[in-house]
Amino acid sequence: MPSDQERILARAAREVVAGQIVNLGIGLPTRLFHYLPEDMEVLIHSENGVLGCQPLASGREADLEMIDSGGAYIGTRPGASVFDSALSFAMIRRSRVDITFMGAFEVDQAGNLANWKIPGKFSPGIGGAMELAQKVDTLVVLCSHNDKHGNPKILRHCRLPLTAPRCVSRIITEKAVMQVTAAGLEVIDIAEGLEVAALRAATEAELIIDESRLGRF
Amino acid sequence: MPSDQERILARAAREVVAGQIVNLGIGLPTRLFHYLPEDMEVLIHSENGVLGCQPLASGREADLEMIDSGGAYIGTRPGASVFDSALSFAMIRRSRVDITFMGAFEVDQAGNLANWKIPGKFSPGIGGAMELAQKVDTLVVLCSHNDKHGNPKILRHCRLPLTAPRCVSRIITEKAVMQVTAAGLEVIDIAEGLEVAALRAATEAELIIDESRLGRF
Amino acid sequence: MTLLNHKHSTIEAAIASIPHGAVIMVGGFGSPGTPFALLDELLAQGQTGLTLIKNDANEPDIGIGRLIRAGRVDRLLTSHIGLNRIAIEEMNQGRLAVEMYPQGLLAEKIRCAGAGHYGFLTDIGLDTEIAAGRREIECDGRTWAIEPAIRADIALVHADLADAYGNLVYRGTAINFNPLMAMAADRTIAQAFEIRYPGSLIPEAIHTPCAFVSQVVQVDPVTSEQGRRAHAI
Amino acid sequence: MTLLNHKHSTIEAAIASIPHGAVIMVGGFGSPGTPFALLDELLAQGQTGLTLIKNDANEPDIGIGRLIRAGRVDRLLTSHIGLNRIAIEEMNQGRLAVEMYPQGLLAEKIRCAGAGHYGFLTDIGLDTEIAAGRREIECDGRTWAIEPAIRADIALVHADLADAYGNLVYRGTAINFNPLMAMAADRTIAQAFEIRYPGSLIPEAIHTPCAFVSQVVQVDPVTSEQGRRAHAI
Repeated sequence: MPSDQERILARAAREVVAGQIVNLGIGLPTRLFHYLPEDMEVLIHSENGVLGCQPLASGREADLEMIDSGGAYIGTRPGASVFDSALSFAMIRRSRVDITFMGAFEVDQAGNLANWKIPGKFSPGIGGAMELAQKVDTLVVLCSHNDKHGNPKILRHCRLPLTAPRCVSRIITEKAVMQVTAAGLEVIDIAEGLEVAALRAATEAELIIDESRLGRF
Repeated sequence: MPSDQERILARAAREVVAGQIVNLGIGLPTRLFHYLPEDMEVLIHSENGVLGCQPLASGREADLEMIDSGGAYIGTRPGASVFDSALSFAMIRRSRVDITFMGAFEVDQAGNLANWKIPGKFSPGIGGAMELAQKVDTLVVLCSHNDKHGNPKILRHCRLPLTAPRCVSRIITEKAVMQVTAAGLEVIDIAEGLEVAALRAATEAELIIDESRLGRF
Repeated sequence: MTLLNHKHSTIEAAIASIPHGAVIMVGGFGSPGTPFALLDELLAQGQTGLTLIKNDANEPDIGIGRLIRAGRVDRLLTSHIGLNRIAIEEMNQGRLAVEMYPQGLLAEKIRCAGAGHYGFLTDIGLDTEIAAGRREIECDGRTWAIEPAIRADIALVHADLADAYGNLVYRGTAINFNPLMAMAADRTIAQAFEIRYPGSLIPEAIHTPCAFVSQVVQVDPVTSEQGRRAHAI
Repeated sequence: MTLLNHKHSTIEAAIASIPHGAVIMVGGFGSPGTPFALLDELLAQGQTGLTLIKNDANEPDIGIGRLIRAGRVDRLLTSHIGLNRIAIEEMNQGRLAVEMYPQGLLAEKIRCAGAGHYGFLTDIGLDTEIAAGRREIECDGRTWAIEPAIRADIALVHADLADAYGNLVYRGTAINFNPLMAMAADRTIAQAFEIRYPGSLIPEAIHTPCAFVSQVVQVDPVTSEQGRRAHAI
């Protein structure tokens, strides 16, 4: 039985198409690159200035000048390039990154995302999240369905300061895969063994569910 | 007996200090680098993207991808770098080029310069001249004292569209070396054998001349 | 999105994707960095009504000079066309609309599009003729001109080396506008003297990361314009 | 003007030129590219009342973390300080004024100063909290925020290689803000693991041309912070 995080990451890996340029946010998303097939031709972008990250081979000595945006030592694959921070964000603002995966404190049914600040509690700075959220065509949120107190994170309307409005394409939690559509939040896949009623109960957002088309993961 | 141009270039070479970054405008100024001591530690900037030009050694095959802004094939000296056009002009706008030499159609006693356009006759575009004129601390004009019809080029007020206002530090012609000062155009050096009266007659601008301090060249 | 493994292209296919009336950036300062082979193919294919953005107009018989001479170019955004008497003549006759920019501003306007911004605020040219027609704004007690970014549908660039993913390395003064334009167009077609396997280029030495390149075309130095000129010297 | 042949400096002399109250850019994203040796010398010399501009606050016991901890820093312009609990504490206690910028805007504001412009116009963050306090302007029917450039008195940067003229080559993800900052400060002091003779670096591979570098200081990889950490792994 996979853990919740493993379930999220395994499902998220299926969002990546060979040939894409992929950005992985700090935290859970960074671990996604261990879930992609080793021979898959994708280039992982890290906003600190590298295109073509790969996990550091085990037993290999770390190159101290090669880290990802989360601070982990990384390797690079053939075809990698390194560059300055202005060029790195030009790549983001010009939408040359095809897909980005990010964590969330809150996400809502309109695709609004809040993942950088909890006023009075947590405000370390937004880092690169705002430009990624605003400019990358496909933003996939990877997060737990509820916070550690059991409160829903998938909301009708975000309450925290936004990272960017209407930026989320898809949300993957341990309970469901949800697509942001013009009509609202449509459930694509539901976790193995989970009832639709239980999913609705754990969610504040209105969910559009067509049980005849629902996948399992 | 040197030609007028040789006289201008030989005198101009004395303006360059070892250790400087020097830009040479299209035309007469480009030839200045043949007049600098070979072992002089200066870096010639050319705005098409090179710092550290030197004349192509005679008999040496030209590298087709190494030209200066005038289109001549060049070599580079140890310590040279090449870069894109945005960086090249950043260097100019940040005043990292210490001195630039330019031609002129007209220059006036306030240091205004016109060297890019003769309305109705000549308007090929300003190229890199405007930013060089506006941002390089020391701009030395190298030009003939009069045009081919004998009309003065050193004026009270420029009549042609300006390259930049109040940008010229010094003017070197075959007849004189003139410094732009708050008080006006001060003659530093006068050509060998030329009378002060003859210089004044060939010049429209008011000239400040202290004969006791006048150099010859 | 252009998939990594679909970038290596024939020159015919790469240029065939350019429609009539396209807005095209062309790398190069004089000859170095000018994508001569791509331009000759564009001439051969016959696209017309083009807007070109290039530092200069080349000379009449090479590069964009040929396209201008053949009447394919309606509009040229440039910095200096002094080496092309035909382009000056076409401009003076009103057959070629020419917009002139100071060279550094042209570079920066292109760079600004490549960085994904609307424009920038500068003091260049404030008290000169080029100030006419520019919008100005007061900030911190001083006047600044607004310079909007310049983008394009297509960029045609010349690199020395590429890899199959489209990473590019330029050489000498052939760098010039190429890396700026590669970032500022919706699609970038690069010609290179050599296309290597991914992993053959030093990551730190790559001037244009492959994310900005749509297609790469190998051109032969000997049959290219540069090559012909090399043999003529 | 800094003469070409007077750039090689001792670390003591280079840092002694920094006055109290200086506005200092510091390269680095996390540890890579952070000029640890220069920062440790700054700590040792005791300059105070500093304004620092750096992507992050390092960790509490290294780099600018040490300067913050020692109370030398009045103000920090940054993008993210999540790895430095002391910096967050100092900020929350009101002892350290912190201005936070989205990372790409911080990079671009620094780059804009390095390019010699006043600022740029962007759509980043228009509908978010960071829009508060920014001046906005309408251009071509849309709203844009004015982002003024950020400059500094001094930039402290870390390079892998330098030459005696001050040309710099960076390595890996240690590039980050370094080349941008080297252009945006009035004076730039670079540390490098190796300083070579002019002519030893490939002209196309130089990231920061020497025109932007005032002083170069050789640091020993083994005794530098990076080196110490390398041995600890």
